[in-house]
Amino acid sequence: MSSVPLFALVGAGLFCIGLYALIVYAHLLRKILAINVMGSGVFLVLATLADRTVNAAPDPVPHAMIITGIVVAVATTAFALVLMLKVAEKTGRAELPDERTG
Amino acid sequence: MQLFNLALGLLLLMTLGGGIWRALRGPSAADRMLSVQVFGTAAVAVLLLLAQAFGQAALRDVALAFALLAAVTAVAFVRRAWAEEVDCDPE
Amino acid sequence: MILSDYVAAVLLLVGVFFFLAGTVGLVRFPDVYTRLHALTKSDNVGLGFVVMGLAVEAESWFVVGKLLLIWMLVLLAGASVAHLIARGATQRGVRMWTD
Amino acid sequence: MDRLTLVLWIFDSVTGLGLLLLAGWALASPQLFRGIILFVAFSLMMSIAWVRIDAPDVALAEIAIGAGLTGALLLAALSRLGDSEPTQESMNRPIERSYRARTFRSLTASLLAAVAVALVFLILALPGDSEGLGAEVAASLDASGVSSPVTAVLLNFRGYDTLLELLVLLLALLGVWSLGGLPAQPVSPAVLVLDTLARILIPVLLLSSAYLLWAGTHAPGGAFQAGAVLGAAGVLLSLAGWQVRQRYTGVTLRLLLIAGPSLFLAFALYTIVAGQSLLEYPPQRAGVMIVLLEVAATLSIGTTLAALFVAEGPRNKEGQ
Repeated sequence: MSSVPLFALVGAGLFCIGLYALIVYAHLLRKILAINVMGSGVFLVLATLADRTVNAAPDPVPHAMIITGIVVAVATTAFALVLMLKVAEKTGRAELPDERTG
Repeated sequence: MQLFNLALGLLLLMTLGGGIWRALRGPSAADRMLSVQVFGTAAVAVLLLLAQAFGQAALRDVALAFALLAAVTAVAFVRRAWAEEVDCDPE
Repeated sequence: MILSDYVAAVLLLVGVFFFLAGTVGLVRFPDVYTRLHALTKSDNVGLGFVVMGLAVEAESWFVVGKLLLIWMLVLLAGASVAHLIARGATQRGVRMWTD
Repeated sequence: MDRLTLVLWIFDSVTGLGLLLLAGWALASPQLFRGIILFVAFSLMMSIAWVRIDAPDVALAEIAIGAGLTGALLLAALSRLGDSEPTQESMNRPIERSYRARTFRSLTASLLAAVAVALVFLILALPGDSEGLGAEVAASLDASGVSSPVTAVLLNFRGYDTLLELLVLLLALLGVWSLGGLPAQPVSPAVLVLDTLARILIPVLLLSSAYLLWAGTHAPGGAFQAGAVLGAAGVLLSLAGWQVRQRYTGVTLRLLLIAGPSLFLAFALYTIVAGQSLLEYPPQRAGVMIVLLEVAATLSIGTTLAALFVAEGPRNKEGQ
């Protein structure tokens, strides 16, 4: 009932935006946000694939896997944030050391 | 009636744009928090309209969760964010 | 269309009008306090009208109850959060618009 | 019907475009606070997209976890970062303008544009319809003990996924604790309005959590959504400045944390000993077992998420 390919394309776009930000920005909080955006993109593609079924009801297995994925994402985000705070505490900056200077 | 509900939902989706514009523009932290307020009301209305249009009762539960969690997020903004942002930064 | 359809349509339209008015206020008003005032009040009223419009056409009393519960929650949370934001802004020295 | 399709198409396009713009703005925002606000708006928009892709279960999980808890976690981290960060400057360091940095950025951008184009072609090349596993799930739904297909997949057909997921959550918390946790945040002065709001909202959150747990057996909802709402209640308590009594943060806390995973492991052992394959419940008892598992999992998920938000190390008897 929905524009299925549209959201899959949005998902691909989100994945690439997130990956770009993950590579380009130095601040760790931004990197954590970027990973979350990438994850959302992957989930969108997965969910639209679940909606290709011939009969009306969407495939429940990818939906269950996405819910699992969302919970794992929040767990890793929480852990990554604590790691970031520890890095900031040790070095005074919430960034990974620059390879050219450090 | 279905078409009417969906068209109204689309209009409300556009009002979310106003909230996002305010979040982008600021200028103060308080202004940016208003966008969460907009989502907490307008998106709830969108979900309720969709629930009616498609006859999906489950979307009302989604709207209920939305209302509750938007409130918790807004409280988190007020209580945790204010140490951070410099208010009144010039436009 | 039967009578209840017309009643529901009018209520929904009024609700959406309040939402649009709130958004205009959010975008156009000069400082955070006036924006807060425009947004919170008219959006909560708007949601109230939308809920009433949907309740007219609801299939059971259980649904009506759930719709009202959602509206009550949004009212409660909206009012409290608006107070907290305004209070925080005052304490942080966001000045009011005077002209 | 035709006009209906058009309105839906516009609705979806606006949502999709909004998602892309919000993600871009959130990540490129010069101030981190603005970035987090936009990210929360992005997550809330995602839940509208989930509703449109026929995934109300995922929409519930996204709202409770993606928007609510992740947003609160990010904000708490940002406010803690404020203390250790010497100046605003280093956080909002302007992007380097050197020739080398610019070349690097444009190379990355063009490479990722190529990846995006390739992904788009792959997605469009997929067959428009597929059998999926929906039919098989529907065929064995009677034997699963619940009538909601997503819950059946999560707790019965792919129960091992859920077991491992509970362990991942627990491991994340153990990771935080073994890093020594974080210093407690200064308690802001109590605000009467917030206190009242918490007193009203927390019972409603608990009730909604129980409702979602109950609904999960036949409709969208279930242990994860219920657990996340429970966790949100804990987050709200902590934000309102309430503290858990010392005597509950010892054994009681640990028992709550491991209730879900250990019951799961016990059932896994039981099914193996009873001569079936891992987590293959006997059909006549599957319903009861799933409800027990869901209750335990909800408690554990909620407690773990709230503990991850508070993120202080565990306190021992000595009050350390």
